[in-house]
Parts: sequence; structure tokens; C-alpha cells
Amino acid sequence: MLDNMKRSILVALWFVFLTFPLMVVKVNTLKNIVEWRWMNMLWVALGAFVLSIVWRWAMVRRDLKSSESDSTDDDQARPGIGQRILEDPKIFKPVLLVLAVVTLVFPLVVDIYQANIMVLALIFVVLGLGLNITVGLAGLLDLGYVAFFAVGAYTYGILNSFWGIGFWTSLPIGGLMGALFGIALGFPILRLRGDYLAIVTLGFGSIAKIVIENWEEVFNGAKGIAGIPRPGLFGLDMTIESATTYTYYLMILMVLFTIFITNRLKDSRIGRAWMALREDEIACVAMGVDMARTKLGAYAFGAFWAGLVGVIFAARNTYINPNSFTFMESALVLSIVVLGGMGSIVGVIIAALVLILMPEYLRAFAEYRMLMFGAVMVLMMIFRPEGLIANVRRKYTRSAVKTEGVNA
Amino acid sequence: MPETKKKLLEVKGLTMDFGGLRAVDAVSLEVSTGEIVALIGPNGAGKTTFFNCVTGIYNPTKGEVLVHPPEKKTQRINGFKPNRVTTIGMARTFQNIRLFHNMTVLENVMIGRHCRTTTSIVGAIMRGASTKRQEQETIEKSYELLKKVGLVNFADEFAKNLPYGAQRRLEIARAMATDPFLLLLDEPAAGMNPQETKALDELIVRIRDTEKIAILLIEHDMKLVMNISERIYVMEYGKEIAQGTPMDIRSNPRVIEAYLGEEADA
Amino acid sequence: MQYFLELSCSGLVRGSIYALIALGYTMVYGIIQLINFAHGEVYMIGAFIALIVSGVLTIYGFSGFSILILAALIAAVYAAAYGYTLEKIAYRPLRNAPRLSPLISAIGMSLFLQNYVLLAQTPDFLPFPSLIPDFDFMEPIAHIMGSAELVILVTSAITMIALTVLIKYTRIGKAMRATQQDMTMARLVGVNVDNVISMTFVIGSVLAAIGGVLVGSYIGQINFYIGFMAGVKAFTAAVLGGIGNIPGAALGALVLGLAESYAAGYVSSAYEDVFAFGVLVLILILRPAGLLGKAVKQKV
Amino acid sequence: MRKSVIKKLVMVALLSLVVPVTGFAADTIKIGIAGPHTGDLAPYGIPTKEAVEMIAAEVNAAGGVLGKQIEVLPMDDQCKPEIATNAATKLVSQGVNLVIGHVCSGATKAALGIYNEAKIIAISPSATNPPLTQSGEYPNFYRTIAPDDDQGKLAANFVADKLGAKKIAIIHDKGDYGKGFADFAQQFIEAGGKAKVVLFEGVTPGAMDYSAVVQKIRKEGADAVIFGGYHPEASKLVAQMNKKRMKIPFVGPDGIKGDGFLEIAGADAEGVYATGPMDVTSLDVNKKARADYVKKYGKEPGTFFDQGYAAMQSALNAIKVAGGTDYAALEKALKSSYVDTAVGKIKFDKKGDAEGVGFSVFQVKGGKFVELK
Repeated sequence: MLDNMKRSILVALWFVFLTFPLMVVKVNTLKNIVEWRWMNMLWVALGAFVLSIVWRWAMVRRDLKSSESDSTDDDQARPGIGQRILEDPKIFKPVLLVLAVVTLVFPLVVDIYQANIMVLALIFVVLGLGLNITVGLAGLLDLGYVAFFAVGAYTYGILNSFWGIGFWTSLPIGGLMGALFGIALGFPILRLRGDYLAIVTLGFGSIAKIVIENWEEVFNGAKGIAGIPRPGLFGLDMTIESATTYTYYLMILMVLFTIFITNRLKDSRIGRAWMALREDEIACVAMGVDMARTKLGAYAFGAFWAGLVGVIFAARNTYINPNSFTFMESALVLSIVVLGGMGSIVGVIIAALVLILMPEYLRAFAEYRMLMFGAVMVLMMIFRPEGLIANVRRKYTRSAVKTEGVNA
Repeated sequence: MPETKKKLLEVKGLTMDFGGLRAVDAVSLEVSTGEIVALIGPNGAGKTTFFNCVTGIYNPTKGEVLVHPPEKKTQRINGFKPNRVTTIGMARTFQNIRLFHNMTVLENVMIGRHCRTTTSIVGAIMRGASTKRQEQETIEKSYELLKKVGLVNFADEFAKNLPYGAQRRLEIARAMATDPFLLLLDEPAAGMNPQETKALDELIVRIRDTEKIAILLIEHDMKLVMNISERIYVMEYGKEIAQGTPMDIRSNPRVIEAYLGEEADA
Repeated sequence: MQYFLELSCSGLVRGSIYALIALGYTMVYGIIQLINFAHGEVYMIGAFIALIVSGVLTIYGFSGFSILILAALIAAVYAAAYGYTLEKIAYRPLRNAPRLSPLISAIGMSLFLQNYVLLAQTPDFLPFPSLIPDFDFMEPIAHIMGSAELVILVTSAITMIALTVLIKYTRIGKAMRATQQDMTMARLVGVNVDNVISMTFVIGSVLAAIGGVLVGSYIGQINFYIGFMAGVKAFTAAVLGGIGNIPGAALGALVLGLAESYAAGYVSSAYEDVFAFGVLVLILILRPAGLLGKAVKQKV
Repeated sequence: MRKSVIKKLVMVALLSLVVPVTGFAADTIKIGIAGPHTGDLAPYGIPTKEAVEMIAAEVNAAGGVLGKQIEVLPMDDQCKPEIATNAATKLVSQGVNLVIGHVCSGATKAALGIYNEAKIIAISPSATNPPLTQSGEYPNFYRTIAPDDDQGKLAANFVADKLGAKKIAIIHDKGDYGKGFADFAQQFIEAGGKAKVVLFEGVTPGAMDYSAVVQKIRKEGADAVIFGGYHPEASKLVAQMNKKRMKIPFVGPDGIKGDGFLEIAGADAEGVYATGPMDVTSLDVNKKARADYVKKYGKEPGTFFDQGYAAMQSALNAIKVAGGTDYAALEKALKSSYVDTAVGKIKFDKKGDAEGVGFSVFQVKGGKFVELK
């Protein structure tokens, strides 16, 4: 215990040293004033002291856990709360019901602002689910995911401003364009190993933004495309309130649709191949899985969702410009996937809602948002790489009826 | 009816260079139906590299790899991607076990069925009758294979949680799921205790006899090799130094020298 | 011809800054196969510390050269401390984790450090004092190469020579090379691998900090975001030269710097970044091992 | 039993959702202030916010407008379009009668449609993008600053006529604002026919250095540089031009005319020209506004303070003249009634631009921007 204290004090001192120039000193070279913020030093010391104790405790727990799962062959002995809720129908059903009711009445009882925010959050839910396929299932770290989102948004913006094509026609086109770009960009980088892939996709994301910025004839450059119509409903003339409510329901359907499709794919030949690819590329190929097709499939399918909601994003904002498609957005979606648990659908939904809504409602928190994202990514990787809600292990049942028929 | 022996795999003068280093030097080898053939040699002799060349992980510098699938025409498979080699009908295991750790045991085997099923992305989304049937078949077949290697009770366990010997057997089941006519096993007995080795010995023979799958294996365990294989090839420093029946090999002076020179690896 | 010379000079200056950062990437990658995404932030922090130190020293009446030396020294010390801590917190616990985990952790660390500086200091650009004096003897060719540029070129050359000597002839250098060859083997023959990895981060960070100080006084302004792009570019340079290969990183950085400069000069500076990333993509596709790297077969 | 539990849960859920909804009370006049209040562009939004809050406090202390108190609702948009739509919908849902904002042109475009549908007038202190007024797509938009094309024209004429430059290099930062300014400058130079544009090029903000571009300017033999963009890139360019011993005039837009540029460029800033809203500090209204600000906040007012102050003044005047917050009446009042503001005596033209405001050219002399008469 005493030793523990001593170590924490040392850590605190180290961090006081480390943060001293940046946290305590602030110079104004113009007026030649130095501001000494000694209080910050106190906070750093206290914070580092406490955190180092927590850190060590968490590390001990982590090591315990990993050695446990090595020795006993069942690590389901202590399922997390999330998993328990998901697996126990007694809790699961009413929770689902309440959620459904809240979801349905939400835009009717809150004001348009909250509904509008919720639409944005739902857009990020779909983005998270889409990236979850590429990163979580297939293990292809994509740092330029936002490029496909931009493809969708600009597809609608361009189709609409040049040829007056409407939302509903643009929606599938946006998705397909996303997928197409996914394949086009995926082809050259098939052979790249994980971390190279990450950097190249980061490059693609930046290139996409620069091209949009510079190619004025098509993308209208930095000026952006304005006056994009909101989603229509049989040519009905809607006020902004009803349009927002309508977009909200549309997004709810979209999320359900995404979950449905993703789930089906996850539990299929394709989904299993994606997971195998993530686990061990060489073994996967040696077992007869066509790497190129599988990778491209994962890439394109993830991109498809980004393209699809890109269209909705453009319709919701009615205005798009390149500034909405920066690396920060890619990082945001990635932290949603990481926080939610790679491969887990419920986890990703919760993470998206938390990460998007929290800064909106806790304005004071907004400033610290990116700081928190960064910390969350590090801490999750170290202490809970499986995410808040781990991917539930699927059990397959054999149908007794068909057993004979198959062996014949 | 006695089976007529028919060539399955025919390797002629296979050579593999890495930069200036010749890892495999003009090695020839044949495997026919119903055979268990072993490839032995001291560490670093180039056995695994040979395997990798045959299964498409490396593209050999020189030589021919010919496959004669039963009831199909002969193919030269140099430079084929590993998945195509597997689809033709040659499946392998790995020296340092390469399972899909965070997938269940059953799912590991189901991956082996990938190349024998056809569901596409659209098919998986629609989940039509044929998709469902395929899926069910995959599950059934995989359970059957798990039964054969004695892992059916671990079906829903994560692969990483299996004991070592079971992991090796799971790799064999996974390879068998691809419906091969030839199974390439890379040191299947490595790290096993004598009982496990014996069980493996029986399993390999059973696979040959009841599943009609020919086997080519790399192995260090001399007892296992001598017990079960019909023919043995010996490699040293990338070259083939001997071949023949276990009897021939046991008495071959070059082989003895090679092994003694290496402090009796077996 | 003079134009070409001018562009070459700009390219070399930019390239040598990239090189100082790229060396950190390449050394770390060589040893633990990790893209230390947060390395660019260490460079940024180095520049900030130098700015703060020189600000304080100016106010307390120090002058000229002593400020430059002290600021650079303290910046290097702090960058080393940050690099060391970074490795200990964000990467060491993930030594045996799947490949993507440390990379995601690194991206997280990069975001964290950027915003830490933003919150602790300011989101605005800060004026960086020009610590490098104007030499009279450079005046005749100042329009091609100024004093600051000369200092950058000379300093990075010296630094790189020092690094080569360090790696070739010192104990720690030998240990680093051994670890890079085969970590398990190095451990078996008694190399303290953890220390070697820490030292690699420390050395890389010092180099990055030197780059930060040089850039700061050359450009005259810094903010919390300068590390991101510089980091990505330097990484590109490292890949270009063959990641894990130290002379390769230097060569790749110079090539990238020159390429960017020519692209801006002869094509358009609006597409400068597209060009840099295009080079990266092409290299990875056509020659993944880089200019000087050797093709490594994956063990099966 | 279980059903009632569910019912309770639902009720609780519903209640918790209903609570944050704000009621519509009509006894105050609600004025929204939208702009960047956090983030790196906050220095452009905060002064307006403080100006509006200051006026509101004064007016309220004196009994309000038309007997009603003014309620100010600040809303941050970080200059991002998607956040601006959030901010706009929130303001609409809170029932604002009029908005002062937004600050950035992009964010303004995104938000205006929402205000228009809700019949709310927006007066921006700083959105200088010409189509905002000229396209006719935003009938509810007004601004107390002159549009960019005026500025581009001024810069072009200044360089070609006053400075007598024959070969002009135009550099921009590829952004909406910077590129827009650069485009207009190019257009007017070419229309003027006195000078030639020898280089028109975008630079990448955040690039390590601009020395290649600087060399290019020299190669093209330009005798003046017009730059469209903000102060960080401008200071980097100016510094590198000095380093490369290139001594030709450098003209920027109002995005560089501020303390930020002076601070960062330091000695290199000396002699640089910038266009910007006319110096109105000699006006009595302006003097009072600035004095009040210094008294209240203890610092000098920042960018767009005058315009923000003027926007609020004209808004209040319009409400007084219209006798309420009816859209049509406000529109008529804004377009017909002159008001004495911190940027001069103004009213708005048909399109929503202020008559009576304009730009002049400034030059850095002795570390300060001085208006050139």
C-alpha cells in the first residue's frame, strides 16, 4: 500500500514536470507578460496521483482477466451488464418496448431542435454501423471513411443542382456511388497490410477533400452547394418542422434497415469470411476464401452505407461544403466503432448516440470533446478492446429434421 | 475392388529463391491416391517453403507443380493464389497454428466450407431458400467433421480457448471441410504428448482410409512418420537427398548423416 | 535554371525537416512495427515548448544565441519525456495485442495531445520568435537560400550524422539494431528490450523536437495542429524510403520535399497534398518495400 | 403487473423528454445571436455577441423596446454548416423574432433557409459572400457589411491604379471567403485592363511553408500580390516573401486586417495593405459604443464589433418603426428607415445590402493598420 502511494507520488511528480511548461506557463510575447497558472499544477498533481492509482488497479485487473481466460475455457462466467440485458428476454423485451415507444414519440414531444440533433446522431449511427463492417468485422482500418460520406452527399448535391433529380432517386444512387468508390479505391490497396492500409485510406480521405475544394466546375469548390431540397413525400409541401420530423422517421427506418441488413450479412457465409480475414489473412486465404473479392466486398459494403446516409446528410443540411468532410469526422466515426465494440451492433448504436448527443447537450463538455475521444480510444484499446458491449458469440443450431437428408 | 493408384500431385524440379538465397532447390515429389507421404528433414531444410510453394503462398522461381484432380483434367498451378489451390482440392494446416481465434470452433470449420458454397452478398441479404439450405448444410457438415476429430463438445467455444492438441485437430477439421482430395499437414504432431500423437496417428490413417483423402505431411516425429507413411522424401539444405519407403530411409546413410549432423532432431 | 535552383532549395529545406520527423517514425516502426501516429504531436509539442521557453527567457532579459540554445535544449528534453511517457502509457500495454490495437491507440493519443495543447495553451496561431539571426555572408544569395534555411540544412545534416554514429558505434545503437533484427533473440542474449524501445522513442522525439524548433523559427508561427500534417507527410517519407530503414527515411524525406516543391512550382500548389499522397499510394502499390527497403517475406 | 411497470417507464421517459422544451412566451422580444462562439474562429463571433448583449442590457435597463424586454439567445455554430442548421432550428424552436448572425458565409447560407421558412429576419455583421444578397434566394437576409465583390473591386483598383502594378499575382487559400475575394479581384483587374494577372493560385492552409509559391511569384515577375484568405496564411506568406528578399506590395482582404495578423507577422507586417470596412472610429455613435465596451469588458473590441453593434441598432430601430416584430413590417422598416449606427447612417437596399457602408484600404504603419485616404 505504502509502496503504491510512493509510486503514485512519483508519477504525479513526473506529470507535473511533464505538463509544467504547457499547463502552467502562458507567455504573451507581444506584451511581454508571463502568466503563471499555478493552480493547474495542483490539478495535474492531484489528477495524476489519483489516475495512477486507478491505472495500476485496472492494469492488475486486466492481467488477471487475461490469465483467467487462458486457464479456464469459459470466459462467459461474468458477462457484462450489456450482454446480460441482451441475453435475458425478461429484461430485454420490456427494454425494447420502451425504447420503441420513446423512439416513436420522440419528435412529437420534443422541439424541432432536438429532433434535428437526433437526426444527425442517427446519421452517425449508420456511419458507425457501416464502418463497423469494414473495421470491426473485416479488420480493415479505414481512416478515410468520410470520403464515401462525401461521395454520397455530393452525389445528391450534384444530381440535384445540375439535373434537378430528387431525393428518392438520389438515395440509392448515392449508396451505389459510395460502393463504387469503395471498390475503385479498394482495388489498388488490396495487397497492403493493415497499418499501411490505414495510412493510404487517410490519404484518400484528404485527396477527396482537396479535389472537392479545387474542382469548382463540378463540386462548386469551397463555396459548397446550397439549396438542396429536404426529403420529399409525394410532392407534399412541408414546413420545416414536419420536414424534420419526417427526416427523423426516415432515419429511424434507415437505422433499422442497416441493422437488419448488417445482421443478415454478419450471420452468413460472407460475414464469416470477413471475420476470418480479420483474424488471420493467410489462413483465411489458405482455406479457400478469395481475399480480393472478400476485401472489396467489405470495403464496398461499408462505403455503401456512408454513401447512402451522405445523401440524407445533404438533404438534412440543405447545404454542403468540404468542411464537413475532414479527418476529424473520420476519427469521430472510428471512435464510435472502437467505443461501441468492434463488430457489435448495439454497442455501436449506443456509442454513436453518446458521442454525438453528449457534446450537444452538455455544451461545457463540447470543448473537451476531441480530448475525450482521444483518451477513450487509448483507454478502450488497453482495457476493453472488445468495446463497451462485446460482440455476442453466435451459436448455431442444427436442425434435426434435415440431418439424414444431408448425409445422403 | 482394389483401387488403382492414380497420381494426384506431381512436383517437378521445384526451386524457390529469396533474394540470393535458394531455399528449395530442384525438389521433385509425387503423391498418389490413398497414400500417406511424408516430407522430413532437419530444421531449415526448406520443407515449409516447399509447402508454401505448392499451396500458392509463394510463387516458385522454377519448376512445375501439376495437379491431377480425380475426374478432372490436369492443371499446372504455379502462381495460383492459395484460395484457388484450395478450391482445386488441396487443403493444408500450418506449422504454427493459424486458427481464427475469436471465432467459435464451429465457425472455424464453417470457413472451410466457404469455397464449396456460393451465397453472395445479395443472397445473404435476401436469405432465400437456397441460401438457407446451404447454410444448414454447412452447419451439418461442420458438426460432422467436428465429431470426426472429437471436438463436437467444444463447438461453441472460442478457438483460442482450446488446448493445444485440440487446436491442431481443429485445423485438420477445418482443412477437411474444404472437401480436399489431398491434405497437406505441416508438423501436425508438434508440441503433442505421446498419447495425443498416437491419437493423431490414428486420425490421419482414418482420414486416408474412410475419407479417401491422400495425405502429404511434414513431420519431425520419426515414430509417427515411420508408422504411417508409405513413402518418405528427405530434404536437407533445400535439396532432396533421399526418397523411398520407411525401410529404405531408415538405412540410408545420407539421411542418417543429415540427422546426426543436426544432433538427432527426432 | 535559377527557378529550378530556388525550388530545389525550398524542397531540400522542407525535406530535411520531414527527415528529422521521419527518422522517428522509421526507428519506431523498425523495432515494434507500429506507426506511431502521435509522433507528429511530439514535434508540435517540441515547437511549443521552445516557444514558451524563449518567451520566458526573452522577458527575463536573456538574449540572442543563448535563447536559441536553451530553448532547443529544453524542447528536446521535454519532447524526449513526452515520447517516453507516450510509449509507456499508450503502447507498452499493447505490446502483445492484435496489430490494429496499438495503431488505434496511437490515433487516440494524437487526438489527445493535439487537444491537450489546444486547451492548455490556445487554439490560435502564436508568433514564433525568429531565433536564427540573419547572417551577413548569406545576404548575396538570400533570395535563394536564407540564413534560416542554411541553419536548417546544416543542423539536420549534423543531426543525421550524429544519429548514424550513435546507431553504428554505441552500445545502445547496437542493442537497437539487434532488437530490430529479432526481438526474441535480442532478449535472449541479454538486451533489455523494454529499455531499447524506450530509447528509440526518446531519440526519435528529440529529433522531432529539433525539427519543431527549426520550423518554428523558420516559419514564424505555430499552432496545435501543425503536427498532424507534418506527421503524415513524414510518415509518407519514411514509407517512401522503406520503412524501418534509417538512410531510407532521410532519402525518402528529401525526395518527397523536392517532389512537393517541384509540384508546387511547376504544376500548382493547390494540389500539393494530393501529389504527396499520390506518391505514397503509388509507392505502396508498386514498391511496398520503398526505395531502399528490402522485400520482406511474411513468415508462414 | 408488468404492464403497469411499462406504463410507468413510458411516462417517466416521456416526462423527461418534455421538460427541456421551452414554452412560447410573447412578453419579450427574442433576438438570437448566431456565430462561432467556441473553436478557432470564435474571435470573429464573440465581439458581435458581446455587442448585442451590451445593447440589450442597456435597452432593457431603460425600459425595453415598445415596452417589452429584450431577451438575447446566443447560439454557437462554430462556423460549420451542419452545426449552423442545428443552431438555427434551435433558435426557431425557441421562438426568436429576429437573428443577428450568422458570422461565416457558409454557415449563414445553411441557416438562412430555416429562418426563411419560419419568417425570421437575419442580419449578419460579417457574411460578405455576394450571392447572399445578389442571388435573391435569401429574401430574409440583411447585412451591415459590404459584400466581397466591393472589396475585390477596391483591392483590384487600388493595386492597378494607386500602386500602378502591371503584373499581379493572386494567391488564395482555396476557402470560400479567400477564393471568392481572389475571384473578384481577378475579374475586376481583367475588366480594368490596366494590369495583367500573371499568377492565380491556391495554397494549402497548414502546409509547412510557402517558399515554392513565393519563388513562383518571383518567376512570374509580379509587381504586386493580392491575397485572399485569413491571417495565418497571410503572415506565413509575408514572412517568407521577406525572407526571400522580395519587396513587392502585398494586399489582403479584411480577413487579415486585425490584431492577429499584426501579432503573428510582427515586423514582416509593416507596409502590408489590407482592405477593410471604412474606419468609422471617428463617428460619435462608434466612439460611444467602443467606450461602453471597454468599460464593460475591460478590453478593446475585436473583429466585426462595429458591424455587430450596427446590426443590433438597425434591428431595434426596425422593431420600433414597425411597432412590433411582424415580418412584412420589419422588412419595410429595414428598407426604408435610416438609422444612425456604429458604422454610419445606414438603411438597407432592395437586396439587403446596407447603403452607406463600404471599404477602404489600410496599410500597416508602425505596427497599426492606418486608413489610406
